[in-house]
Amino acid sequence: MATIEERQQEIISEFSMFDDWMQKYEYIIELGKDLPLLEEEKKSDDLLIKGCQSRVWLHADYANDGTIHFKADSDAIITKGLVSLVIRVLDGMPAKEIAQSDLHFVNDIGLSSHLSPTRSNGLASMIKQMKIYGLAKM
Amino acid sequence: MATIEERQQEIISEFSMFDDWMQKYEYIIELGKDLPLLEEEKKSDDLLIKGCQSRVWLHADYANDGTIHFKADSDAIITKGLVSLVIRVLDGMPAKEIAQSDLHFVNDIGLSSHLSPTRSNGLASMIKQMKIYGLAKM
Amino acid sequence: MTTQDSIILPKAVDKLRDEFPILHQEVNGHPLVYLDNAATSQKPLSVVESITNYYLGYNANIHRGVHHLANLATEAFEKTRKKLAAFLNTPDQREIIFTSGTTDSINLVAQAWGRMNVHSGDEILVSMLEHHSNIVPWQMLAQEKGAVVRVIPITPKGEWDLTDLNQLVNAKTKIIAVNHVSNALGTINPIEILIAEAKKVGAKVLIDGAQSVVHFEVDVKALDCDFYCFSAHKLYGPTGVGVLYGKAEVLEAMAPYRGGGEMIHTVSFSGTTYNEIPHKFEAGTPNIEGIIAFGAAIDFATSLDKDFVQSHEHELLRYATEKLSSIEGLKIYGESENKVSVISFLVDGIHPYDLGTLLDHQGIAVRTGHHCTQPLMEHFGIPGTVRASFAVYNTIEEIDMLYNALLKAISMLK
Amino acid sequence: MTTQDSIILPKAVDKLRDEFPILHQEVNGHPLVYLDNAATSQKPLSVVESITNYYLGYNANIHRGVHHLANLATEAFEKTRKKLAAFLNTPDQREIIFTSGTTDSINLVAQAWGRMNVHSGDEILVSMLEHHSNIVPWQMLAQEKGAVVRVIPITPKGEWDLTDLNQLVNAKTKIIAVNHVSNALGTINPIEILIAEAKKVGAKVLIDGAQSVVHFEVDVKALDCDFYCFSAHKLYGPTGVGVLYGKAEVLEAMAPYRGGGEMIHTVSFSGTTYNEIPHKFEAGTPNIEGIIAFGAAIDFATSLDKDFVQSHEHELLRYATEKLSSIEGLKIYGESENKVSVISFLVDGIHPYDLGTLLDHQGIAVRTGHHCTQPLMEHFGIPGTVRASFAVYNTIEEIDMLYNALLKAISMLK
Ligand SMILES: Cc1ncc(COP(=O)(O)O)c(C=O)c1O
Ligand SMILES: Cc1ncc(COP(=O)(O)O)c(C=O)c1O
Repeated sequence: MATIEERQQEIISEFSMFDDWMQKYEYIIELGKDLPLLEEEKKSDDLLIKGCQSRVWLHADYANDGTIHFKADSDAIITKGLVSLVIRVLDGMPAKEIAQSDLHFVNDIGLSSHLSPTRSNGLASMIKQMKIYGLAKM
Repeated sequence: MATIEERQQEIISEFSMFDDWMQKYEYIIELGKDLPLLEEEKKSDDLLIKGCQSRVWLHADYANDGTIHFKADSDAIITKGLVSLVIRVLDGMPAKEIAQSDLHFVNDIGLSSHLSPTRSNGLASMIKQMKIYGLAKM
Repeated sequence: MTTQDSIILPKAVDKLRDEFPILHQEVNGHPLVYLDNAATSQKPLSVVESITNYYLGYNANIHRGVHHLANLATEAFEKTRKKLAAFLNTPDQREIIFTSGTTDSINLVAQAWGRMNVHSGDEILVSMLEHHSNIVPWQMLAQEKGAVVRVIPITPKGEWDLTDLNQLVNAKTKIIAVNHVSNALGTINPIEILIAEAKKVGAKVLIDGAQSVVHFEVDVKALDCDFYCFSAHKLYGPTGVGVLYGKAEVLEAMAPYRGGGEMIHTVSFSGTTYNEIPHKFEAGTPNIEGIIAFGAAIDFATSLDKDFVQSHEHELLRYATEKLSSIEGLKIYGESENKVSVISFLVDGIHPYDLGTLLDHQGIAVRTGHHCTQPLMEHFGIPGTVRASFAVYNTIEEIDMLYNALLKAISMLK
Repeated sequence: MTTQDSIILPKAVDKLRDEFPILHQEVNGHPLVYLDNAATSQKPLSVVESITNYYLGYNANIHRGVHHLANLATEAFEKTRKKLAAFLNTPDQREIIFTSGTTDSINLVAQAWGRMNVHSGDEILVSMLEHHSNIVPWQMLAQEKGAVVRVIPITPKGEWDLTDLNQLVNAKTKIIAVNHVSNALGTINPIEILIAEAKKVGAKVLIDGAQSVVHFEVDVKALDCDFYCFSAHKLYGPTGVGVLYGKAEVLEAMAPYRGGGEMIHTVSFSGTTYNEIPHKFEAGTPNIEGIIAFGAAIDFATSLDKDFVQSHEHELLRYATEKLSSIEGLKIYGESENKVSVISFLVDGIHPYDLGTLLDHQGIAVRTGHHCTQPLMEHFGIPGTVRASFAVYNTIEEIDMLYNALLKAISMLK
C-alpha cells in the first residue's frame, strides 16, 4: 500500500500536468462533483466542522488494525474536491501516521490558500480534526 | 485708561526688544519672582485651577462699576510670570470686554505653547476661567 | 471639481485612482479589481504620508508633554477631533470620543451607558440587519441585566418592516441601536423614523454608521440621535481608530468605561475623580498615529465633490445591478430603492465560497460569507452571499471584469 | 553585532541612529535630544516602512476574506502573534491577545476576569509605584464589587517594602497587579517574590510590563505569571497596539470582554456562542496596520545585541546619575540598584514645569509632571518630577547636553 508521502507525490505529479489554475480548479471541481462522500442523513451536527466559509462533515471509523477510515463532505464544491484529495491521502492509514502527517501537497499543487490555518475555511479545520482522530488512537 | 488691545501692544513692544528666547524668559521669570500675587493663606482649593503641570490660584473681585479685579498666583515661576502679564492686560477691565478678549499677545511674544488649550498647563485654564468670570457679569 | 468635470466621470476616476497606488497591481496574473470596500477601503497617498510624516518628524506621546514634539503631536491629534466635529456637524468638540473602532464604540455605550440605565425587564431594540458588533454587546448587557433584546423584522426586499413599530418601541424600550446602512445588503435605513419614535418614549438611540459616512453626508444635529459611531478604516483612514459621537449631556452622565491615564482628574488610593469629556472616555495612550492619519482621511473625504461621489456610485450600482441581474440563476439580496453601492448575491446551487475563490483567481476581490450578520443569513436561509461593494475609485470597466469573471466561474461550477 | 563591536559603543550607536531619522532635526535652534523614551520610543525606518508597504501593497480586512490581499494581510497579522509568542517565550500562540495598549489590556483583565472572580470583601493588591492605568481599573472593579484595593508601600529608595508581605498577600487576595518596572522611578521590581507568594494563596498575578520589555528580556513561562501586558509604542512599535499575554486555561475560563465581529462562533437572537481564544477577546476589525508594524518592531528589538543594549543603557544611566548628582540642590527620586535607564529628579525650589520648559528651549525633550503616578508623587510630597529616560539610541554626548542645559535653566530660575 502506498504511504502518505507516496500518495501525496502521486497527486502532485497529477497536478503538474495542468498548465494553469483554471485546469487545476476544473479538476478539483470535478472531483468534488463526482464524489458524494457522505449520505445526507449523516450530515449531523456532531460531525460538522465549521469554518467561517464552508462547512465540512467528517466521519471517522476506527478499524481493529489501528487504521482509520474517513468519509467526508462539504457544502462548497472546491472544498469538497480538496476533501476528496485529503481522504485519498489519509484514508485507511495508521492512526499514528495520520497524526504526524504533513499534508504539504495542498501547498505544492498551488492551492496553499486553502490550507492556511488563518483562513477560516473548513479544509484546514478538517485536517486538524483528522489529526486529532489520529492522536486519539496513537 | 488703556484698552485690552493697547495693553497687549505695550507688552508686545516690550518683548520685541529681546533678541532671543533666553532674554524673554529671563524677563518673565523676573516678573514671576517680583510679584507675590496672592497671599499664602488665600491659596485655597476653591481658587485653584488645576493644569496637569502647574497650578494657578485665581481670585476675582467684582467692582460696582462692572469691572473685575484679579489676583493670581502659580507654583511654577514661568506660569507666574505669564500670569502677571495676563493680569496686567485684564485687571480692572469691564466684564464684557474680558469675556470677549482675545489674548493674542502670548502668541505674539513667541510663547504660544503656553496658551494652547491642548497644553495641560495652568495658564490656558486660567484665561478660560477669567473669561467665565467675565461672562457671569455680562 | 466642478459639476462640469463630474460629467466626464472616467477621467475624474482615473485621476482619483492615482491617489491609490495599491489599486495598480496584478493579482494572480490579472489586474486587481478591488470590490471589498465595505470590509475596508483603500487609503489615499495623503493618509499614508501623514503617518510617515508623523513617525519621521514629530512622534511623541501627547497631552502631558512640555516639549516641542509633544506639542506638535498634541495639536495634530486634537485637530482631528475638530475635523470630525465639523464632519458630523456638531459645534462641540467634546462630543467626539476616539475609540479603536465601531465595535469598541458600541461596547463603550453598552457598558458605560447601558450598565447604568438598563435594568431587568427593560428592552433594547435592534434590527434584523445588524452587524454582530451591534448585536453581541447588547446581548451581553441584556444577559447581565435580565433585559430583553427585541428585533425589527425585515421585508423580502431587505428593508425594515415597521408595521409593528408602536409595539416594538414602547415604554420599556431603553435604547434603540441600529445601523444607518446595512453592510450585508446595502440598504439605507430610515433612522429618522426610529429617532422620532424613540423620543416619544424617552429611549436613547445609537446609530452604527460604519457603512454610511463613506457614501453620504451625516449631520448628527439634524438627526438628533444620542450616539453615532463609525470606523476610520472604512473611510479612507487607518485601522485601529474609531469615533463615538455622543450628546454632551448624555456623555457627561455616563460612568467611565476604561480606567487609566488621561481619563482621570486626580488619582489617590482614598478616591479617584474623573476627567471631563471627552477625555473621561479616552484612557491610556491613544492611537496617536492613527488619529492624526484619520484627520488626513477626513480631509480627503471632504475634498471629494459630493455630487460626483453620489452620481458615480449610483452609476456603478445601477450598471452592476443590471449586468448581474442578467445572469441566469443569480439572485440579488437587498433590493431596496435606497441602497448604497453594495450588491450581495448568490447563484443557484453554487456556494459563495466557491464563487469567491474563482473570482479571486481572476483578480477580483469580493467578500463571501455571512458578513458578520448571521441572524440575517439565517433569516434568508442561506449560508452567506457574495458581496461586491464599490467605492468612488471603482470603474465601469471593473464591473465588466466582475461580470465576465462571474460568467467564467459559474460555467466552471455549474 | 559582536561583543567586539559593542565595546566601540559610539560607533554602534551612530549606526543605530541612522535608523531613526526623527532624531536628526533641530528644535528651537538646537539639535533635538530626545529623552522622553519612557513616554514613547521613536520608531526605526523598518517599522515605518512596514506600514507603508501594507497600505500601498496589501491593505485588506482579515480573517474572513477569500481574496489575495486579505490572505496576505491575515498572514502578516498572524505572524506578529507568532513573533510575540516567541518574544515572551510561550509556545502557545493562543495566549497572545491583541489589544489597543497596556491600559486596554489591564481593563480587559479587570473586567473579563475580575467581574467573575472578585467579590465583596476580596482584596486586590497593587503597589505604590503603579501607573494610573494599573490603579483605576482595579478601583472601578473594587467599587462595583465591594472589594478592597491594598497597596504595597515603598522604601525611601523607591523600592517595594515587602516587610508585611505575609499580611498583604493573604487568603482574601484574588489578584496582584503590579508593574515590572516603575515608569516614574525606573525601579526594576522583584516580581518573582510576589508571584511565588501569590501561588501560596491561589491569587492570580498580572504584570504591567509597559516599561520592561524595551530594556530586558522577559520570559513569561519562567516567571509563571498569569497575565503580562505591554504597549507596542514603547517598544519601537506604533501607537494603538498592545498585548495581553494570559495563560490559556485562565483565558479560556474568562467571560468575553467586548462583543462583536470575530469574537463569536455563532450569533443568533436565540443565543450566541463565543469563539476560541485568542479570538474571543479580539472583537471587531483589529488594528491590522499597527499589528503588522508591531511585528517589524519586534524584529528590530530582537535584532539588537542584548549585551550591547544592557551595557550601553547601563553606561548612560551611570554617567547621567553621576553628572546630575553633582548639581547642587538636585535630588534624584528612585535610587534602587536595580533600575532601568530612567532618572527622575527635582531641583530645590524649582518647579519641574519650569525646568522642562527651559530644557525644551534648548532642544532637550524630557517629561515633567506626575507621570500618571499621582499616589507616588503624593507619597513623596512633590508636584511631580523631571524625568529623563534613555533609549539605546541615546548617546553620552546627549547627557552632556542635558547637563549643560540643566545648569543654564537652573541659573535662570534660581
Ligand atoms: C508602567 C506603565 N503602565 C501602563 C502604562 C500605560 O500604557 P498605555 O498608555 O500605552 O496604555 C504606561 C505608559 O505610560 C506605563 O509606563
Ligand atoms: C454595519 C457595521 N457595523 C459595525 C462594523 C464593525 O466595524 P469594526 O470592525 O471596524 O469595529 C462593521 C464593519 O464590518 C459594519 O459594517
